Amino acid sequence: MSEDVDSPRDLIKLTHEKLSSDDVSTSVTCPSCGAISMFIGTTRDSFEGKTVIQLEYEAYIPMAESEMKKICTSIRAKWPTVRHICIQHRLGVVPVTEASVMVGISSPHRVDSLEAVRFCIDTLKATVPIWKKGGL
Amino acid sequence: MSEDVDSPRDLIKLTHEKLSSDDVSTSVTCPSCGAISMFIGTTRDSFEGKTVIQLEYEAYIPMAESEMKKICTSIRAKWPTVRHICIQHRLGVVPVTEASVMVGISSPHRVDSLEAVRFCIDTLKATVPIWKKGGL
Amino acid sequence: MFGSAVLQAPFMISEVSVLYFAKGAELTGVKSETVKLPSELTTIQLWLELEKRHPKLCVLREHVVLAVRQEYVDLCDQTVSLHDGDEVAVIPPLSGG
Amino acid sequence: MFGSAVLQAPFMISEVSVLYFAKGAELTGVKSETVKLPSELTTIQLWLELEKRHPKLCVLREHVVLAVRQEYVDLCDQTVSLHDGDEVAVIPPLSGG
Repeated sequence: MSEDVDSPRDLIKLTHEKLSSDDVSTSVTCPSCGAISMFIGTTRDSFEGKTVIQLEYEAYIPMAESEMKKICTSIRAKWPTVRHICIQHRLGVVPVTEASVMVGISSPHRVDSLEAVRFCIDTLKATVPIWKKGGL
Repeated sequence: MSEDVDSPRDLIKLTHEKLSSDDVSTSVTCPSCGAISMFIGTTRDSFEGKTVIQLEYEAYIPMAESEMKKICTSIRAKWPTVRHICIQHRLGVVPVTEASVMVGISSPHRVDSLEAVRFCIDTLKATVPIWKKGGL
Repeated sequence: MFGSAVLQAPFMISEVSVLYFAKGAELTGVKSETVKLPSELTTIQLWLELEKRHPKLCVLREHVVLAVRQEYVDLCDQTVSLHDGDEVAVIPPLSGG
Repeated sequence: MFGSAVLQAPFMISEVSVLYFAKGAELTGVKSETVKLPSELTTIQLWLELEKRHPKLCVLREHVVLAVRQEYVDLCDQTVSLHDGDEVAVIPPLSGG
């Protein structure tokens, strides 16, 4: 495998297409890593007691991408052994049970990617300019 | 969706087939959950400084299954909101970059499934009778 | 050549793009607009200029932050410089993920 | 009818299946065997019976646990009862995952 293929990758995607967990896990797989941790956020059938059929997401796209890149930078500072990071967020309508967000992170050993995934999704929710339609 | 389909599932599998992250994430998806956390353990290209091409796993199958069920029971006691749990371990030869183990757990909110996945893989490594060939 | 002190003089005006998302777009009825604003002002003054154009935005006042050139700024006494073509965004509470 | 005290008398013998995995199977050269063992003994005695059959197993002594009827038992003074057909397994250090 060439050096380029195996050098650390920050893979960021905002898309109106359906997300795929196989795509995410494949994109962060690498020979030197024994661990891939993932988080998938899906549309729930209820929110604050109300029935939900689907959610609709919009983003401030260029800033969302740059905030996602900042998260990658923070992850690499905190967990230097992290190899590849993939963050995908779906935009537009996301029906119940389908994924709005997927995070996949690989590392040689499991603790780093497990901790980094949690940091990633917590930080994404706090800093990336994306909104569910109909909220405040 | 009928009650059966959506009642909590403990899905345990030991298999000689290749594992699929789509299968695992799909098997734990449910309408009342907004979070799926996953861990994938893959064969690394090195171990204690030595090059690795593949690993070979064997299990004490019935006991491995019963220990995995015990992990599910512990998870449900610690994180009562956890919905579905899927634990799969591959047996036989697992080449570099392919998955030996996959864990997927769904919950309404993300903290529970994130914590439960970490507990699950830590406990699996400590208690489930499975071995890499050539170890002590 | 003009030094930066001259460019940022108090009475200069810049023409910037203001972007509205989610509740902000609902309240203003627009997704974006071009606005003439003082080239140097505090972020709270910047917000009040936008509220003046769209009084309904006031319901967001306690919850909003702004982004200037795609970087967050809190509503406070911090001074920002605006240049022609800059992007200002009204950022209601985030709900991605 | 015999009470359980009679069934567990010290000189009774049970015929059990012993399973070996990983390093244990390497050292003994077998994956499983049928062994006659005292029906009641401590787990350390049980281990020493297996070591007597397969002296090479001694390298595992500091690292091994046993499983009796698919439940872990540490090597210690704990007494276990063995019945005909019971499954005993030698469990070297785990390395799954």
